[in-house]
Amino acid sequence: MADDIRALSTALARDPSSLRYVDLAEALRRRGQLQEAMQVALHGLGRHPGHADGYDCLARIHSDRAELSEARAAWERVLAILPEHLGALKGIGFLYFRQGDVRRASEALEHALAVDPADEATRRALAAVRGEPAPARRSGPARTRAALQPAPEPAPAASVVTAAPATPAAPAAPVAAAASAAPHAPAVSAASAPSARPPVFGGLEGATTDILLLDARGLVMAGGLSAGDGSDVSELAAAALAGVSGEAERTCEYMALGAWTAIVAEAEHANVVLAPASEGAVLMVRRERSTPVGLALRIADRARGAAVRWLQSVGV
Amino acid sequence: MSLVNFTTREITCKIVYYGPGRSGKTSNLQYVYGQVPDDRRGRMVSLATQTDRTLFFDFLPLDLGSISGFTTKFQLYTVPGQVYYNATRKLVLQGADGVVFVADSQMRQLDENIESLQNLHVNVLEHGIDIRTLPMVLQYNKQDLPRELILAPEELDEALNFRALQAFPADALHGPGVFETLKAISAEVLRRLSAAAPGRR
Amino acid sequence: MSTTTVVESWTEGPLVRFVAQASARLVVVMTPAGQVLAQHGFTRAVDLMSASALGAAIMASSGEIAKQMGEPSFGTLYHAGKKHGIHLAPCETPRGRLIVLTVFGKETSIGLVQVFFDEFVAALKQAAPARQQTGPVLAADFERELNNSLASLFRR
Amino acid sequence: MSEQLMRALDRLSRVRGVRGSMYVAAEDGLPVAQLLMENVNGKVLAAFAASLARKVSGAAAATGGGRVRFVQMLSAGGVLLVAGVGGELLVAVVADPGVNVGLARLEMLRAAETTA
Repeated sequence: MADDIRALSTALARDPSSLRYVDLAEALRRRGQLQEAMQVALHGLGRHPGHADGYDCLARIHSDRAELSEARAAWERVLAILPEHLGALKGIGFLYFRQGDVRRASEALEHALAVDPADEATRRALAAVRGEPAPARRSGPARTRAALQPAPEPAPAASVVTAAPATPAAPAAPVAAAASAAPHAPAVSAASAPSARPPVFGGLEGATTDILLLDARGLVMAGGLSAGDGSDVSELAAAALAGVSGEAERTCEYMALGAWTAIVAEAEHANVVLAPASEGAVLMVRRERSTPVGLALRIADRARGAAVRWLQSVGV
Repeated sequence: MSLVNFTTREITCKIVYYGPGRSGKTSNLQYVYGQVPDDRRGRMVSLATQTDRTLFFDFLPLDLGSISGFTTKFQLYTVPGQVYYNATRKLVLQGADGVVFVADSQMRQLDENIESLQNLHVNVLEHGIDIRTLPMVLQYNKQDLPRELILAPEELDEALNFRALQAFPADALHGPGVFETLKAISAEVLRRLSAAAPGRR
Repeated sequence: MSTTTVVESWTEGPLVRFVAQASARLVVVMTPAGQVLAQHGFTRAVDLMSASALGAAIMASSGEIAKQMGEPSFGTLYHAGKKHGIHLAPCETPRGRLIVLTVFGKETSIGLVQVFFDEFVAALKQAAPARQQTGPVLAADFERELNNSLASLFRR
Repeated sequence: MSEQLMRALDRLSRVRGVRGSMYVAAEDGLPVAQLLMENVNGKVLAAFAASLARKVSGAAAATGGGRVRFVQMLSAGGVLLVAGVGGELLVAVVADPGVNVGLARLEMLRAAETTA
């Protein structure tokens, strides 16, 4: 990939007005060189202020940097230029999803699907957003593409640089996959594979299928979450859960409620408990609807204890 | 009160085109809009009824470029001329740095001109401003019409210009006089910000 | 792209904070005459100059209706659209009365905007310096430059 | 309608430890009807209850839990409860830390049904 970048840089140096700046910025982004990617994209856009693909690329860089409102602005700009731009529609869909706005996420993805009904990644993302069983994900193109990505150097679980939208390595993270579908295959993080995560919750029921530890940016640190069909949906869930703890903190501050200790969501199929671990990390425990909330809270407390001990042991 | 930004060295001034209904205030702005290069003007906003009369105001932002090292911007407004729109007229006048009074040169419009000018005085006073301190120029529009229908500039001076303000004959629809009027009011307004201003605060 | 323009620097801190807290798309602080004093956010949302002229006009006209009805003032105006909402409200500062236009999308709500707007107003009040006296701004011979500017404006 | 809402809020306020209860317009985050103790800021409660409920229900849906109906946030200084999540009107309650959440929850679900 370094060769790629070298070749692209050379080509761009030869013809600075070339639109290939997008390819270079994208290559840098995939390598996690977000600062450099940003510079290339902005420079290119300076020369081509009406270039939709340039803004699309810029949006993905912002998204990787967790600058979500900037990402939204860039994608909206794309849509102002090309209202049917597939990448931007998916990107906007992802941002809505991340904010917890399932309805608008669906709308954006439906729009994307109307533009390109053959886009499998969008179809699966839409199914996931609606909470439907995902269609034929085992052989989906996103998975194939992700599998073709060379794995980067292994990173410690707690310092994964990849931000949420760019983590479709797990086959069941369809929204993320959709948000950055081909030709923009995103960076792949070793820690995103369920088997590579540290066994923090050993001894607790559902240690790798119903308990998740994520950091403040929405990246998975430990544990795992499975969908009904057994596929891993940790990345997607973590991205969506990240916004909650900030909102909880703010709510407590403005309502003078002190520090929050737990959030319980009683949903159709499950009770979901969230609890702050340490240093902005958040723990999530999912239990069947039939599990009493009080018991779910107890389990979450035990899992939280395990998470805090583990975080201390790895010095986070 | 002109808005002066010392950090970015920018001046913004508000100029209101005043006058009786159908005297050609909007035509002045439209002509300016049509003449000025794209990058020197903003979007022109017209709140007009279907009968082409201004309902609330027209608005045209202009970039005059650099003057004494300050980027100078003018916001041109018109008011609705019809008598019954006085409330909105008064609102648009709020915060004006200068006024262009556009008179209709037609003989039969003389009373309307006088009435509108008096109305201007009353409205300015209601904003707590002494009209003698407000930069102002006159424009005698529609001077292109046949002689027998209109009053000559001297006659209009006699009827309207008792403060001996600068006055310009004009044909706003086709351009003559529009530029001169804008230039004169610009100079009047900016003079108040300059070292040459007598009795500055 | 997010942009900031600040005519008077004391507005910047409170303004940037308000935009972030309320997740607003764009906030414009203007004078009652419709001149932009400061703005922060995504300017693509509206045409800034005309939006502030129109915002000031809305405030002025609704204030006038209030006066005719014997109401002291209507205070805040709020319009909800399909994709965007606007919140338009006055703010009294030692620097005089200002008007604030907030454009926001569906990622936030009018309730949140109002909560943070109250804080914003308090912060502006605290930050505002008293009205200052200014010296001459332009050189005495500004007219020559003005003539050149206008000539180029009219391509003469 | 509003009398009915107030009756429901009145029942809620009788649960020991409840400091304030209200109906909130979910999309706008504005109070529709409220019964609050003096030190509870209704605007703040409405805005944050709606916002938190929206964020939590989006996140919970992503975990495969399906539609969220009831949200509780526990904290050192009190409890925030939201029912009717997903509908146009939410029922929000702020209460002391020791409140009987089970009891408050039942009354809130009843209150939410009032508007359904």
